[in-house]
Amino acid sequence: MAYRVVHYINQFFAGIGGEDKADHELEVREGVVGPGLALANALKGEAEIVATIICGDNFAAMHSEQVCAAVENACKQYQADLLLAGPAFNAGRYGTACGMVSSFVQKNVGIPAVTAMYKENPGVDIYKKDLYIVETGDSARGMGTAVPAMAKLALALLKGEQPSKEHGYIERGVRVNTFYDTCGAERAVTMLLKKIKGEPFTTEYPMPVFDRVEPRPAVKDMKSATIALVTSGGIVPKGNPDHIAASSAQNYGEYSLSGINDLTADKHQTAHGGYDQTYANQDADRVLPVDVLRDLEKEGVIGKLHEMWYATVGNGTSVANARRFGQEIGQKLKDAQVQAVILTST
Amino acid sequence: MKLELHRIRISKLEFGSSTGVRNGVLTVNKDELEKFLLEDERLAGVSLDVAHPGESVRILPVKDAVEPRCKLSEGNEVFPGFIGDVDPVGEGKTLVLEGMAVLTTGRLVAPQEGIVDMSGPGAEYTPFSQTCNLVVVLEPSEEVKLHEAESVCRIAGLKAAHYLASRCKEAVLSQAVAADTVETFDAPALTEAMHAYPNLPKVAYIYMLQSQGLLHDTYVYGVDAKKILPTLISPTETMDGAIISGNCVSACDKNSTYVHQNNPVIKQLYARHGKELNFVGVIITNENVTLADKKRSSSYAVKLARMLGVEACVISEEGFGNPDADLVMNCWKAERAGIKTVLVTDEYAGRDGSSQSLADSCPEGNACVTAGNANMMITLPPMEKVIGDAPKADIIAGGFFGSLREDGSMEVEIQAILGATNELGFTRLGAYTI
Amino acid sequence: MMERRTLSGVVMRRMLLITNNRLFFGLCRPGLSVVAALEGCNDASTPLTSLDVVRIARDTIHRGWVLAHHPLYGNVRPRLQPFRTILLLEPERFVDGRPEPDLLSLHLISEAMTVYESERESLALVDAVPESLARDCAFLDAELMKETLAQAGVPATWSSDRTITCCRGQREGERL
Amino acid sequence: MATIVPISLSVGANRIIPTVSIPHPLGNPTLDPAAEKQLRRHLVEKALNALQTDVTEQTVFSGE
Repeated sequence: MAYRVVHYINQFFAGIGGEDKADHELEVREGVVGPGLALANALKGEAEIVATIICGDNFAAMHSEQVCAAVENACKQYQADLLLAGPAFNAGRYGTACGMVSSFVQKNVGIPAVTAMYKENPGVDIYKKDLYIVETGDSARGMGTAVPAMAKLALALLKGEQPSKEHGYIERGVRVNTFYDTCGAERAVTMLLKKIKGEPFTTEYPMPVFDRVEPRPAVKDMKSATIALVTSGGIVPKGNPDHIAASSAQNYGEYSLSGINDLTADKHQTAHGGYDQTYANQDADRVLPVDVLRDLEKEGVIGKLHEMWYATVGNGTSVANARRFGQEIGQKLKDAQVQAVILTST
Repeated sequence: MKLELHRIRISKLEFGSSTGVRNGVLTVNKDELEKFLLEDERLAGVSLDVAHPGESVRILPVKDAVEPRCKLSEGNEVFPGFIGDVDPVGEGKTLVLEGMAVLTTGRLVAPQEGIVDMSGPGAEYTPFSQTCNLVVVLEPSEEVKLHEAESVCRIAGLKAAHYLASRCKEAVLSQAVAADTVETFDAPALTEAMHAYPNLPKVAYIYMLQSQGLLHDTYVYGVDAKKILPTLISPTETMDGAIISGNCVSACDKNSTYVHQNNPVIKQLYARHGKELNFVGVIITNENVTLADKKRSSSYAVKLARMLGVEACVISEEGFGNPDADLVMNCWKAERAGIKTVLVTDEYAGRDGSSQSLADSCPEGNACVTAGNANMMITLPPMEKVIGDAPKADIIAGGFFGSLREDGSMEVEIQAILGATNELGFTRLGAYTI
Repeated sequence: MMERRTLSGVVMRRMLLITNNRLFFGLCRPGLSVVAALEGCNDASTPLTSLDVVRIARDTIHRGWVLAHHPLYGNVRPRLQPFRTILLLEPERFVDGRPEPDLLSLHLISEAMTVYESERESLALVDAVPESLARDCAFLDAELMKETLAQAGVPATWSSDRTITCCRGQREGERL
Repeated sequence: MATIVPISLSVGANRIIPTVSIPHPLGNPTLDPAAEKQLRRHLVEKALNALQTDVTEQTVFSGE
């Protein structure tokens, strides 16, 4: 008897509309809708999509409890054995919604869930620890590869198999125990012999390693250069609008400096959990030197202080996240023709 | 130094009128052994029990596991400094009752841990579900303080193990009973060892011993390891009980005396000795709490490795947190001295497996074997029989140990199971990233 | 390690014992300040958590104080050991008048914070621990600090039973 | 700009300016505001100077 699957998609993939319909209220329809058809075919009759949940991305973001509860009820009502969500490609809110409902259902309904999105979708870092996310291209052009991969992974989970790298999911960074063929001592001596002979070996626990980058040439004309401020010291507007975590940060913030000549206790604070916050909260210039750079800008020593500053919290941040933040921020500064960056850290 | 291990395979334990072995069955005179142990008046009570693989039995909290051994040849006895005098061991002939262990249990300190399940899912995670176990339940007398209570229980385990082996000694010497296997281990003088196998890489083993304090100690020839400077020890000395455990925390990654007697790294290095490598020595070092001791011991141990002129080392750890710093120091100091290393450790990656596994790291630590995530949860079904001191309700209730379900089953981290993530690589458990 | 060489000769290096273990609250030695990690400062005050003790030590290390021992002594299990005690030594290295943080202390205390923060929700709390467990944990915590205190010239005068006998006296607790 | 230079070196930074202290890298609360801002300016100027200096390897700009 075929497994029963419920599929979650947003307003766009349900053909209701684009951004204009992002407030579309959650509805449940029998059978397949949109990409559900291709997914159903890819499941080759071993599983069938019994219902499709359609929800606008804004509606999902604004009413998360209600949406999760509705998805939970739909899964129970249709006795779902698994939830499929997406694929969301590089659509940020859609990816986050897919991750939200998938991890909620796994925890509260106790059935597996599979979603799929581009590796830089914000939903990845939030939910990759909880569930399997198939890696897709950054646009719907990748549907042809995403659908069969989702189906294959879904069937593996339904059959209780342990997914492997071939299923193409994004590494979750979760350590799982297993019984190897040989005891740890034997594996150690074997690894040592390979290391001695210079043969390749795979460590069982990778320790963080930092790569090196080529130094950039000196700034020739500082008087007309645009300088940007970036910090891992956690300086953010009061209230930490982007909820950057005090440790193991999963995101960074981008904030405007227009009209700001000095950081003040009433408007700026630190979100960093790794040091005594008293002094940075009194005067955030002690971590992000906005006041001095504004003076230098007025005196013509530098061309311009870039109007945006970027901040994250460097406290137990994973190397992978830190590298991704750096690449994204670097690209944005390059696009904004910034010549040089002052990086401050605590 | 040459040592022969004469192993008698034990497949069953029975209580009987006299202690001895015949056809793989060890009979034990219960009264005689209980009386012998009670000679130490610091013990108020001793009771013995047996448990065999596959039975519905749980033993808890296990303090130590010891393999019964005694010398067949002249010279000092096994467990120097406790049973034997303090002269060197590791030579001649030693009798081993293989396939069995003495497990000591009894409540010393509130945190109850050290589970051995003889069947069910828990059995997979402890080597002692595969041995016939003589369980010695110890009850220190009331007025004995914790320090003395710990040493009384430790010594009782060694006494019981030595008693069992020595009761079989006559039969073996008179050839009434033949050893099932005899294995010879050679540990030549350094001058000879250095020239043997010139084309094979010279390898040493840096053997870290837990040494943080009460209930976290290890003894070498009776000396508390926190008081030693790193030193050389012959692998054959470890087979005669030169290193014994006084460590009860954590059950999963402490080295019981049994594991010190049967060190898997030494076993592997011997197995490839003369074929793929030249195993030239064992360096023991400690894991003290003060930073000055950590710096001193790690530098001293690496200096000994350099004096031996080895090309590579296996480094094994015992414990988590504090010892991670020693492991990392030993690693990067050896690598920077040009000595290649492989680290053997375990992980505390949280119940969801997504926390940082080690409390320290260094880029030089690029070759690591781990014995798995100790925080992994497991459900242990109720057992028909519990030997030892079942955990108190309030301890269980506080979730400090695990959570007890109405049907009597227990949900615990494998951290509470004896030897589950042993950092000498004794078992096949490991971990990988999904 | 304990004496600081100055022009005028050897000076006992000031020490700070940060702890939420009541067994230490009465300990007093010249040059040793005991920082009782308590919420409020009367007898009804509740001990702070082990995470708080590590955090106070971290902020103090940022100001140049040096760890005498590894903060994760005792095969740490935040879920099972509610008590934490950290001994710090007066700053030793100064750069134009300001104490320079000690690199090893900085590294170890930030690793310790990572371990404690990863178990933030399941910390054993001093007052929530059953009496039998609390008594043994407090005693073990003190035992495991014995070696460090001895090397720091603070012989711990507690007998091997479960209480610490120490001299009553004004506690030079430095309120942090 | 960071207080703990060895950490900046280990993560691969190429131009490094040592700063005051972890909780207040570009300040010193014990100084009066004007003096503190002067200290901050001095450090930022060192950073601008480093940006205008060609380097071929990881370099710590610690001179006065």
